[in-house]
Amino acid sequence: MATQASFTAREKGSIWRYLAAFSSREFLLVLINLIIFAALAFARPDVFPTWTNIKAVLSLMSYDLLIAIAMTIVLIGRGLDLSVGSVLALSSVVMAMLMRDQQPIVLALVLGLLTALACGLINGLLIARAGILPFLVTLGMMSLARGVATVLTTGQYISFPRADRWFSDFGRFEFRFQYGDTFYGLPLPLLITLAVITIFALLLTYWTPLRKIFYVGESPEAAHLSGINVVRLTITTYLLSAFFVWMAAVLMTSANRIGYANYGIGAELRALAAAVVGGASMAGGVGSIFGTFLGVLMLALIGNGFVLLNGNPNWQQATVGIVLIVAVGFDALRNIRGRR
Amino acid sequence: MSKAQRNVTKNTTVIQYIGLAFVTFAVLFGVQLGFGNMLTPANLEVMAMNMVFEGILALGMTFVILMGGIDLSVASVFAFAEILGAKLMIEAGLPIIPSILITLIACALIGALNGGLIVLFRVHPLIITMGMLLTLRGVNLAITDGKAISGFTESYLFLGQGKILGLSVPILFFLIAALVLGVLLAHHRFFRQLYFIGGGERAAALSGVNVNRVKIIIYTLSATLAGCAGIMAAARYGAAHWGHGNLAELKAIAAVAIGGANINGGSGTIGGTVLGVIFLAVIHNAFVTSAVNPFWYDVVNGLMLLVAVLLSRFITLRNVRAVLTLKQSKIENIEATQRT
Amino acid sequence: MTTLLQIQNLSKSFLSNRVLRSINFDVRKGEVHALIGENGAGKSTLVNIIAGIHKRDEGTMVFNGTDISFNHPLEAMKAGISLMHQELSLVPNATVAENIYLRREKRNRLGFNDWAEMNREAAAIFERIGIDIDPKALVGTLSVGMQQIVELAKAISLDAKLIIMDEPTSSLSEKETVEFFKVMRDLKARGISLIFISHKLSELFEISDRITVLRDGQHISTDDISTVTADDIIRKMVGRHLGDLYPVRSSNIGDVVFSCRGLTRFGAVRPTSFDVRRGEIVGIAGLVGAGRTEAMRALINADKRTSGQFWIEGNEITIGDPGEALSYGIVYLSEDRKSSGLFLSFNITDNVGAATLDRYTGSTGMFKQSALRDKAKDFIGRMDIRPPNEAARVVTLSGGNQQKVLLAKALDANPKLLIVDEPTRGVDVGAKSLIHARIRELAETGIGVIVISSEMPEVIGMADRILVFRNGGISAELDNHQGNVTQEIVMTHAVIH
Amino acid sequence: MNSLKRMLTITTISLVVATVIGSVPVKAQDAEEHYGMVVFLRGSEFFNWAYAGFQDAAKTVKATTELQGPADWDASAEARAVDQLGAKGVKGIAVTAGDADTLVTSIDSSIKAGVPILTFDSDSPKSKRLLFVGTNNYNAGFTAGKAVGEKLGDKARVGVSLIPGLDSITHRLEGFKAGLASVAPNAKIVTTVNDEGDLQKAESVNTAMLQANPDINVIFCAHGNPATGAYSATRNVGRDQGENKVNVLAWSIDAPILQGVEYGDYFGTVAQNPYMMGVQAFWQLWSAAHKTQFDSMTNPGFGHVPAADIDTGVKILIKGDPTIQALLTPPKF
Repeated sequence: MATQASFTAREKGSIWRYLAAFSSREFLLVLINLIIFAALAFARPDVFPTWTNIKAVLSLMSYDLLIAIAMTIVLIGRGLDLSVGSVLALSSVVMAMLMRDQQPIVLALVLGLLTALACGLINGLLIARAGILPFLVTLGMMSLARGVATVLTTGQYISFPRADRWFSDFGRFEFRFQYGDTFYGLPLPLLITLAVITIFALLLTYWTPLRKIFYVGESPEAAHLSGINVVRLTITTYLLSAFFVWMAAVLMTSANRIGYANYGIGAELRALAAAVVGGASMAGGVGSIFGTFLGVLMLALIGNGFVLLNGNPNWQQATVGIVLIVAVGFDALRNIRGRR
Repeated sequence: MSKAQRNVTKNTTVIQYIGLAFVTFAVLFGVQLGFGNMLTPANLEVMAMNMVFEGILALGMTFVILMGGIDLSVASVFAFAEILGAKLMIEAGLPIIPSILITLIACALIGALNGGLIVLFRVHPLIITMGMLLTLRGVNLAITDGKAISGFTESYLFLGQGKILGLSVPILFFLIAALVLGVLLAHHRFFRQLYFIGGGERAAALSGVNVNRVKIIIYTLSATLAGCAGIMAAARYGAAHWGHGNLAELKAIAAVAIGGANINGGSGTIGGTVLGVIFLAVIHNAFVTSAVNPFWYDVVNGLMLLVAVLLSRFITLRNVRAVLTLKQSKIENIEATQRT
Repeated sequence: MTTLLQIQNLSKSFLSNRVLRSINFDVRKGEVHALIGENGAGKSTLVNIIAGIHKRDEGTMVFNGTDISFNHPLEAMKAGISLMHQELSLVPNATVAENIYLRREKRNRLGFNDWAEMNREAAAIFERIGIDIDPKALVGTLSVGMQQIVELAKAISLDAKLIIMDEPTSSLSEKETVEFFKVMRDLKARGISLIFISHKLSELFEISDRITVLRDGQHISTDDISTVTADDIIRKMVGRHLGDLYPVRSSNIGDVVFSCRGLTRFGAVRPTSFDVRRGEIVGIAGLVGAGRTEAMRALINADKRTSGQFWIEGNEITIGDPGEALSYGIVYLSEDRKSSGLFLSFNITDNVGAATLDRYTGSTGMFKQSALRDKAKDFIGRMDIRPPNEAARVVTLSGGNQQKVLLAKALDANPKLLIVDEPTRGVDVGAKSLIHARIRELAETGIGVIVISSEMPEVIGMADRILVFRNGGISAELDNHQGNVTQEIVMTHAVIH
Repeated sequence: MNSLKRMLTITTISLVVATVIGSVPVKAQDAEEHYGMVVFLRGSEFFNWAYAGFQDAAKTVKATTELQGPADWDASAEARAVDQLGAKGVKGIAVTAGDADTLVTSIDSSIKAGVPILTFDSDSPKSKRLLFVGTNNYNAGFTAGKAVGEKLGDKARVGVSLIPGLDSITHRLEGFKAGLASVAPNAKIVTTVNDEGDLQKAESVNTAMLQANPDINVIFCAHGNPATGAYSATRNVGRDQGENKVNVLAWSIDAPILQGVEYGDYFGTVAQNPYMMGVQAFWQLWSAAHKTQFDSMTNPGFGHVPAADIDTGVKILIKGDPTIQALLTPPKF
């Protein structure tokens, strides 16, 4: 499990530390991303490397990134959360409806968060307490949350024209600055996403309570005997997942200025593909935020490449499936080699 | 173990079926009383046609789940069969029989590929079949460029719209397939092994069951059945479209779970799945007949899945309790006989 | 009485340790041949070789007059040798007849299974052995006793000439055992030979014709049952050379550091009470299934216990879960290192810190990586764990090194009571004595130690006091300060009479 | 004993489920005059307007209505909904064909069964439906092309955001080309991109399009979904204001688009009239369902309906048009 080895191997002053880092999955993903980036820059030098295109790719992938991080946390704890897409829609619908009725924005955001956390808690309790397979519980929740969202809105777009402007602008706000003769805009949501994720990545590595999730995922029985509260931590992973799903819901609702019951359709499949490509595995105990970021970036670059090279966009949907199978195959062969 | 106790565990599955049948009839008659025109022959026919293709997928899914696996790719194999059949017959002008054969062989190969990857990579079947689902959906979209293909010959349309002995062809196929597969599962040597594999792969391997070979064959069977459903669906609608069968895999899994099969494998019957399919058909039709806000369908679907899963969990916990009581009595009476 | 199976100087070793050393063993036609020996004496390996699960290294095996060498259990079955595993390999959701005829179904013309025929045959077998079982019933609905008989019927249906039974009566009630013996006698009468492995001496004397004792992988004796007494058997079973030197016993035993009263767990542990003194090693002996591990897991509430009161250093404490036990300094190292002891794909540092993560956490909750790393380095030196490299994953370490990592993890939690379950299982001889020395050192520092072991010499060699477990509870408490407890005494209390 | 308990738990759970379905507030259903409308992408605002029209028209004659159909693109689910409504014995069905060919069989069997059925908004020309009520896509495209031509004249360089392969959209594009050429002969359509009907996708593909073709000065959205994405694309490339602003001609009347027109983000939107489609659809069904002295010549056995399709026309809404405020409050039903 290279990621785990590499990050704890970063002790000072020993040669094999570099070897461990080089063989790690993250390095491989950085390499692949660079190759794709170079290929696209070479193919469309006029368009691809421009800041506007890069900014568009990054800010557009922030939703998928937040959901992929949510999936990664649950995967590290040897779980699975197929309900991320539907809970995103439910949370966005709740917030939009409250804002439409002129409730204070903060109250709407808090209730949106509570809705997501409630779904996460139900998932966590049924999985950790009742011991039901995560795949089944979250599959049921996926259908349930989507159904409630559509019942609440009868499927309509929920716009909030009379809500305070700051919320519907914040999703599109950019720090404009000039460098040389060209304008550069740094979208606020992108900064927020990157900031929150970096903080969380540090916490996951250096904050003890979160660090224990690795132990629960690696071997629940050994963790139980080492005094780690496996049930509480498993529930926490589903609550954390709900938190990141809520964040994606806030950004999406603000950027599009509408809450919609069909947000996030298929998001869980993309998130799982990105997380697995990024090194997480359903066997638990392994996975890294940086790895998942690289996975999401790779899928986003491939998507952007399709558009720029006027490739038949229909094939782009196929690539996500192919990338997932290749990543899993690569992972399996590496484990088989490692284990023998 | 007392006689009563013996009957109970034996009949748990039977009780589950009676409960399910009871609910189905309760809904059927409830809606008939409330809104009328539910039990008309035309409505029954339409109700059946509404779930027949998901039902055929559920038959294949039963074998896969029994074995402790899962097959998400059936929905896009279903659409792929529609499209390949249409392309061969309409664009390539092949006669009906060869194009159907080629399509079924192609589907079988996809199933074999699924099984092969699962066995080779030793990875959770959910990931492999999800990858196949995404890849194939992209391929379906790409090779038809999003457009439907139509213009089937009259005789081919009979496969979907024609009636034999008063029953439309797909329903007849579903009933015959359910009967044949039910008998095979109950009596044929090869299929009885599924219970052993579902019960415990290692123990099965020890007593001479070739687990890998069985897995590949079962995934091939599941994909071939999806192919048959696809061929008949193209005839039924007179058009092949990449969008057909969307989310059919989730309905098939729900039917198998509600039919009482244990999602971890080891228990479940074709009869149970048929009851699950009928139940979902009745519930869906009840929504239309009672003109209840159709959005409630997803909510009920999700709820039913969670209820079915909690039920099977409740049964397993009850059995564990029974074993403990047995052991306790053994300890006590051995202690009574010891002299030192 | 003609000989059915003749084995001459058969040997077998796994990796570096020799499990069977030139065994001679024979079974006559229509004979019940008992096989007995301590845990780890080589009984299971011998029968696994006979049943074709393992292959032998050297030695000859002649069965029914022909030389045999199987490389799959199926071949042994075809030759007429059936092995009844200790845990049954039946499928609860399949019918009795199906379980019997798995992979050998009788077919009618159409290739479908001919159930009527199979049910008839199964019913005939049950009738012949005088037991009423409905072939169409689901196996899951039968009692454990009935399931044993179905396993037997499966062997009979294979028209087996030799049936090997590994602890068949361990989970049978008194009444069921009587019925089981009736069936065995009937088989014997029809010329089928039975190898019967059991620790219940009373049963052996009741049913077997000859009895072979194995010890330390060597064949000690084969006698007619009428010519030996229970004490002879026990004496032959034990007396294993004490072999490796055990560290000298403790001189300064302090006062009671931990005591437990009325510990029970429904279905697994009888009311159990004991004390552990500072600096003392309490050895827990007992045969497989005597409930030793279950008792300890109930103590730290890893498995929910039914009742129990505990005191640490004199004041009463409540133990809600393993975490709470750790907070009071009660550390349990599990029996199965691989699944519930170590985090296999983590490296040594992370394994050592697993139970004490909170101690390496700063006030703000930030994890002090370097502190843990230094501690791990210090342990690697002290316990001389030799990893290929510092970032090596624990799965790549040898059994001995893995056990040292576990001990380091326990030490890091500075325990008041250390419970070590099977400290040297799967550890090569060299590392064994080092681990024993570490455990004794730990005790010397003034903590209480409980050592659970299935190897009699290890318990007697290490322990200052020995609790013998039988049938889910303590059957005897032996003082071993002078190391004068003999293996015979322990075995007498361990065996169910 | 506990088998009894088992039975009880199962029956209680099932009764709860049955009551949930039964008790949900259900509109009283007058058996004779009940009409059904079937849509795809159920819940999108456009189809909610259509159903509102359909229902309001029905209320005037005390008829009841019902909305069915899938929440996604699966046209086969629409076909099944049509069959179920037919079997249920509704007096008339209005359906918008997500995919023209998939609906043919169900529409024809509905006509054969004597249930009046017509298509609205998206037609299924090969089927035997009574008639098509909706925007004539070619005319709508023509009106839009003419509007762009009038605003930018010959220097118009157009980028089109659409979903390939949908008949209705292809006809709109042809109409647009003709309309543009009619007023600005050497204006050019530079390229088209596929937004897959998704907001996020629309933003990324339009951003890439604008960068790949800097000469584009107007984006024509050929259907309701991509407008917000197209406008964000113009902001991404910094051409959302100022002199080289890229004009966005949106489609349909979703609330955010109407707001955008008011704020000046979009220079206009092609407003179809879904509400009128619903109203007209109901009346044609009503007339077909209530035969008079003479049967319809073209559809024997049904009441009279016009032979030609009904074109509900389009209007280009630009900033300040009073209908925008009216349309801003979503329909109640």
